[in-house]
Amino acid sequence: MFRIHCPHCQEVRSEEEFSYAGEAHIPRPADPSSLSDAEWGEYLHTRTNPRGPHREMWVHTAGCRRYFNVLRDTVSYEILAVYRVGEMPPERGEA
Amino acid sequence: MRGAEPRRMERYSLLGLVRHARHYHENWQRAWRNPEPKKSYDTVIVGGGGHGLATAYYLAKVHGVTDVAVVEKGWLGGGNTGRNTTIVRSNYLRDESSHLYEYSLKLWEGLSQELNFNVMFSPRGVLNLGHTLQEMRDIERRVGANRLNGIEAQVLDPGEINKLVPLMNCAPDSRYPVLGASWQARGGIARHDAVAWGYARSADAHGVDLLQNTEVTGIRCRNGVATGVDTSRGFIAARKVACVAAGNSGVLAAMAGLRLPIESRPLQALVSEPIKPCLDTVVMSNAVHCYISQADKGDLVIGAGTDSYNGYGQRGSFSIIEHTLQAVCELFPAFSRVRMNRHWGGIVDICPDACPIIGETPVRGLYFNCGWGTGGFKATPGSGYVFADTLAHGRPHPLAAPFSLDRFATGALVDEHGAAGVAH
Amino acid sequence: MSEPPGVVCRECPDRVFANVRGDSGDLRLRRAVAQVAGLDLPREPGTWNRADRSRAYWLGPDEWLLVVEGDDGLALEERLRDALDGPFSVADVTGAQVQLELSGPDAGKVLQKSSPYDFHPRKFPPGRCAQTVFSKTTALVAAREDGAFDVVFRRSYADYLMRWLADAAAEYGYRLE
Amino acid sequence: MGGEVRRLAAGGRIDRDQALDFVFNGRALRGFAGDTLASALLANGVDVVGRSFKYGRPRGIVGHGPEEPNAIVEVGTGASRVPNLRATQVELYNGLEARSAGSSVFQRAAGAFGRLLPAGFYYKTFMSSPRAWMAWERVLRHAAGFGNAPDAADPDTYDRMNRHCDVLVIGGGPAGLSAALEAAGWGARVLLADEQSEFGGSLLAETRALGGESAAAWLAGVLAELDASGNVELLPRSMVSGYYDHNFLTIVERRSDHLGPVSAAATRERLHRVRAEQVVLATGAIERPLVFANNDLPGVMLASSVSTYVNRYAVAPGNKLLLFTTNDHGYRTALDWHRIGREVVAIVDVREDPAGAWVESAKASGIDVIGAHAIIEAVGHSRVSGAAIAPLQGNTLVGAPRRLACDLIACSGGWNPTLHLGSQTGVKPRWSESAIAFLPGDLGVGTLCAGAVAGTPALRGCLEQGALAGATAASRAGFGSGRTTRAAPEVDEPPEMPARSLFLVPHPKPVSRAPKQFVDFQLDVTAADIELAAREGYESVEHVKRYTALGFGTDQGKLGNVNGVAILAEALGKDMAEVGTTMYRPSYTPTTFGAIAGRDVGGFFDPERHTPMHGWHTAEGAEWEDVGRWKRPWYYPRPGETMQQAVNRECLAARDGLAIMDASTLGKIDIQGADAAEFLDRIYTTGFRKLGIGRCRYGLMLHEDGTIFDDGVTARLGEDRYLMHTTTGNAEVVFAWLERWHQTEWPELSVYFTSVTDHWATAALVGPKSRTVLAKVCTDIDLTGGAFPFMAVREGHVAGVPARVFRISFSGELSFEVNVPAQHGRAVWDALIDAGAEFDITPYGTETMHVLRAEKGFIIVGQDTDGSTTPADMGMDWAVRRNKPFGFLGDRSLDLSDHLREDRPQLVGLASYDAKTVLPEGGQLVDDPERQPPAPIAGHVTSSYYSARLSRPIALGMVKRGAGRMGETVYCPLADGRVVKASIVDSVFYDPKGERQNV
Repeated sequence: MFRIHCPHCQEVRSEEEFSYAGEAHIPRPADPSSLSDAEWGEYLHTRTNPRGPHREMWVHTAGCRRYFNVLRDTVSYEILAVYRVGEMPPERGEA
Repeated sequence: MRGAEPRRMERYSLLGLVRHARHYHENWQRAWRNPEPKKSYDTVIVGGGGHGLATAYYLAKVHGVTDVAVVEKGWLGGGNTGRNTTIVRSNYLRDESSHLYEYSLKLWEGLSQELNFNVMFSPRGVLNLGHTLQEMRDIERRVGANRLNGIEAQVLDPGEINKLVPLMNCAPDSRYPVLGASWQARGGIARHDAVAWGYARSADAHGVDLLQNTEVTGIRCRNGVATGVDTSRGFIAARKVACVAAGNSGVLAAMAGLRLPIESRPLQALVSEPIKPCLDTVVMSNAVHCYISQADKGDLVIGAGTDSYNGYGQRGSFSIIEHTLQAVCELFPAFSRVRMNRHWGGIVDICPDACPIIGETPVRGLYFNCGWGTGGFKATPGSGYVFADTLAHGRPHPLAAPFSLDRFATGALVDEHGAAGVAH
Repeated sequence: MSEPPGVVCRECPDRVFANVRGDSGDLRLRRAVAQVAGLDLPREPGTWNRADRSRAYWLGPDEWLLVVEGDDGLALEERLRDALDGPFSVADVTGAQVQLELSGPDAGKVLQKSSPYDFHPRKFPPGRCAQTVFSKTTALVAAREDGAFDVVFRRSYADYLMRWLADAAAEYGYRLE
Repeated sequence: MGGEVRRLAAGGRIDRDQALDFVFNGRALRGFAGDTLASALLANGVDVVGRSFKYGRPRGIVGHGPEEPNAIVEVGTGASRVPNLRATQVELYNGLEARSAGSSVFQRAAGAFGRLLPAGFYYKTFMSSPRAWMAWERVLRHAAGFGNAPDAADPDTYDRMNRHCDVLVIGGGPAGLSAALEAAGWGARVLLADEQSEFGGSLLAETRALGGESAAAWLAGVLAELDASGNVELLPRSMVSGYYDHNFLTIVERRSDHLGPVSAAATRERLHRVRAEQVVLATGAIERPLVFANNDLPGVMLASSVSTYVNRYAVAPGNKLLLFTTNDHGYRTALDWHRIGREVVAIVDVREDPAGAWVESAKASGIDVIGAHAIIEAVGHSRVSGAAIAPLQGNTLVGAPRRLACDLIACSGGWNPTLHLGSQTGVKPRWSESAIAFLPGDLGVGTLCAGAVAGTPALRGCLEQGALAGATAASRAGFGSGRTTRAAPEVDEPPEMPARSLFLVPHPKPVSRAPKQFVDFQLDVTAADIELAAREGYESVEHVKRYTALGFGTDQGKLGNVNGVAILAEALGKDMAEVGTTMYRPSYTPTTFGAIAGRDVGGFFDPERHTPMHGWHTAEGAEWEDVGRWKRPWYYPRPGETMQQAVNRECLAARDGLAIMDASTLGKIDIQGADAAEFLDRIYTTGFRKLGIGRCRYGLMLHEDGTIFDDGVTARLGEDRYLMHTTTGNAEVVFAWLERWHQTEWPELSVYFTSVTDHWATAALVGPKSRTVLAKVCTDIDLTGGAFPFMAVREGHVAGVPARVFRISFSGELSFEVNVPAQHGRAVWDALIDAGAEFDITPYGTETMHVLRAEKGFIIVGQDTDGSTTPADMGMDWAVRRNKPFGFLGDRSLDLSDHLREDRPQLVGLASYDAKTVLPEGGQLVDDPERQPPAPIAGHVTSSYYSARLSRPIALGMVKRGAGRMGETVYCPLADGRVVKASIVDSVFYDPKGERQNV
């Protein structure tokens, strides 16, 4: 039962208010038609799925409805950083 | 491809129990050896859960490949094998999956005899409830497909369901009334630990080395070919490396420089205190989000959902438990006063189409059998069988072929979200 | 019953609601709202402002709920649209909302039964508002100067939530006005 | 046996003025307020409280709290029955009815065949044939289980409360109380929870003075102070059941069970969902029993439990006490026993040369202290009548046993800290050789441990450590300096002689042949079972747990686990730390399902969403369909009508006259901004750039993998404003989808979304008469076909209310969808009903909607499609514009090789040959009905109805290569063996040119 600091509401809120939105920093290819089936399949389906720090997106569903990024340890569940869409995580924990 | 000398496996029977009782049970044979790792094996199986042990067993038994090690970082059956809710069924929607799961179910039906280890497979029947008109269409479709695939199945109406499960709330005015169900009489439950132990004992007897407390720390490859694994007990060379480590597939893949279409998530389950028999079948409901059976010991065994996020913590969010028990109390109002003894989590590897990945990877000699999501237990025998065949012949077993990794490039996904359901 | 109820719930039917979206740094937007509704859009997350007959609740970094008493929803939308200039969005959402006022010594307990948000006066003093989980749906809750709470939720959930509140408050004594 | 034969004449915390009558196993008995069921049973001389699980052996009360393994009872009857309660935790009330948990004939018989039933026996037999197990299982199942589940719906209610605090103190014993005092003193919001009916923990049975006053007086003073503090909440009868991530904990408060059966208005239990900045674990410790032969005989108890019964409940559970101890702490029980004037047969101390203050006190009281000895076997039939003791050196017996007569054996094998909650967070306990105990591991900065749970044995130490933990926790939460502000009260505590460890008392016979030495009482796990498991290769502690069931009981091994681990370690030649413990899982003690479900059952299980016209539909007698959370009218049967008759009538009204449907549930999203068109172009397969203001267009939305996600009509309301319609079930998903792509991928696009689903009430007026009728209540819109063409939208007033009217149609008929703000929805609906009365306006529901759209071949996403369907499969290439500058979501996936496969299922119409049989929805189709399974599947029926307008059944289906198979025959095998023959036809059955909607 996570407690997540919403960078937009600037408050720590309970997990029930949020939804997980998958791995972060998977930009949509600029020109999908130039990709092979394999490359496109990789974009669609392949995920890093690390054991340890994971860069992921969450959305504050029941609150401000904003998406944002979280750096979270997938073993300890500790939240190492919260940062906005378009930003990169702080250096530590970058795998 | 010969491993350790096969040994005579002591035959378990009632008579044996009597004989051993005379000696105060002091002379039972070890269920398996605790060998030192050899420097190399023909095949190294990473993961000593049900699927890995079954793979080893069928490799040795069916294909004569006994120079095999099963490398397990903890104890045999300690992952999802020992954490699931033990439901066994084969009533999937798509041809590809129903063939695979039905093959598995057939193996279940003779497994105790095959292994001479009582896995307590109890075909007490599985109900999948429908609560909306669309669910009933889907049930009709799935049951029809099952029949055409030779899998006996039926659609039941609420009256018939109530006869099978008298404590279930089938009132038409409940929030999501039970409109009907699919019924697979041959489905049921089994004793999860026994499956791992039974396979382990027989695999060991065939000469397979079971290496517990041996953690794989690296997968070595040369020129795109797998050569062995680094472990906490040193390097073990292998001609083929087969990863069957649900919950850790992504981590293992990364060791070989691969990424998979898999996300690992916590899946929770819970049991009640043991109570006298009051539920004789397995009941599953997607819409109300509950699946429940009663173990032989009397505990209600209840599956909860997966968490929405990735996690390797073997624990999940309490909200999931809350929703699950709301569903249980809604479907079984009499269970409201029963008490939860324990809840726990496993880590499931989830594929985008809720179907497994079985086969060789772009690294030659490196095979994966993973992505069984929330429903791998039922597939244990079948999964081991087809994977062993795939490993032995270096080409996919026909039942495994649709589940190769390249389907994520071609788009040939085997969408089983409906039949796989919330979790099972 | 001589005992005063622990929770009093009052429906506030005479309100119109507009959802306003735009860049909170955009002066044109702020001026337009000030001109039409007579108040400043709150820029501080989780706060609300009020003027004579209107209130503005912060919903998100670029989103507000404007509530005006005794107005016409469509007319309010039109006036805002006329006053606004630049990238923005304004929509009459009067039909979508139900507003309640929860008061009484045990009002906070009923909120706490309904939501994982912390409504303790230390964390949620007058002037604060929060959109949060409320029972099995969501609501906007605001703390008022008089110790009562404004609660705004979607109309389609009204039947469910009114029953929920009455049930949650029953042990404290509940009155619906 | 008459009355309370074992109740002491004075003392205890019971209220002797309040006698309570209760019934146990049919016997009428009496106790006092303040008793637990266990203390009252002991007071009444009830020795045997149940039979053991596997061997059916008689069992008595061992403990006094949540550790009790034997006294498992069923309380209440019928729907109010509660199975599997521990008598030690059941507060006595007048009229309480309890029964021992059932033990079957089978179990009693099993006692005789015990030798045949070693650990794991069931894995080795019952498998002569695949059917054998099913037969055996039936027998074994009935032997298993303790109590019975209630047989009807729970009459009680449960509730849930979310709580936030700076410091949560778990455990109201000396350490916890001290922690709460300090934390509260610094101004922190404190929550103090204790599982018992009274705060005080061990102080409730404490005989020593604290700071010069009695323990009871000190306790009363502290509680008064906490109560008076404005920022402390006290939760008695509140068991902290789970400790989850980020300091989220669950507490189950028992609110009415101690009052007996009460009115349904009272909440039986409340689950507190607590978010704590800091947690202080002051959960104490549970005494460790000693494992010796026949140690399960009634009359063998924990020493601390004997003391508790004596001091707190004024019950002496026997006459002649033999104390068996490994440590000084146990001596207190002998002294307590001596104090009440009963005989202490001896103290059997396993230590070499017991000495020190405690030994001296015992000797001074005339108690015989026998050092370097152990009780190797309890003697007796249904109760202890004596014990065999033998001299012990290390772990070896060094002399002949001798018998001592006694009727009570109190055991103290040391203490097991109650570290379950800490372990639940995933932190492994660590073995401490000096404490001879597992202690909590490193729990991180949000958690502190104080008192016995941290291995602190002395009372003064617990008080001091508690205070420091309270101050530290407050400081970490932002309150105060972290220093304690008051001194702990003085306690007279002489120094103790070190304890020694003994986990399995040796017996002259080897473990395998000795009388049973029980480790886990509840599941009848013996030392021999553990050794057997190890011998057979089940060496991991988890294997042993699973093979023998050690710790699997409802007490989760609170008594047995550590001894079990030690016995395993010995068998494997490993040390304790290497073997480790199994993981403890929530719940600390079992938690009622209902308490976790809370009020979210029955009418609150899942919200029902209602449209503004809901009341009207109800009054009209609508049958309902659940669509997402919405309740939608399914059809409106008139008296005596079948569903088919009602639907036929509704369909014909829509085709030939006038019908009306509540379409308010459709998702509606208001989209504004200069880049709204560009955004829509990227989201939809369809193009929106060139859509004229006031016009509507059908849109198809795909997932990135190319499968169909949603569809609906989008209207252009202004230069930069659109209104998107989504399907009812997908409204919120689509809304989040739009935000996701805008916020995360295309923030540069100037566009905003507002959900207006709830704002608009929608009435679809359908049928040839709709224009005429609408004109009666809408005078400011020119409704003629020329001025207001098909697929257009106009604003005006309907029944005096500002309205948007769409000329869109999901029925294929002339149709106007009237949208008004929801607060006016009902009034406008009523006005339309009134206006239509002259044409017999007919309300219709979702079933008729489905028939009408199927006649037109319109699809329903999620019914005619599934998670694998692409636009091409649906023959909807017409809705896909492949040449947009940016492309659209899912575009690339349409070219994946599998999506171009020729044998994919494609949407077709299906007509049964006999023109009578309605194909079953979901029915499978084959090309060769004679083929035995496994037979290749040609496709399946997705939608199927009887069309009243066409006087024959119609159906849609997905058939492999279907588009190229027009006129061919497929077969639908039915469950009853019949086969329906159908031909593949065009999917549009009615008005293929669309002339009716376009008038």
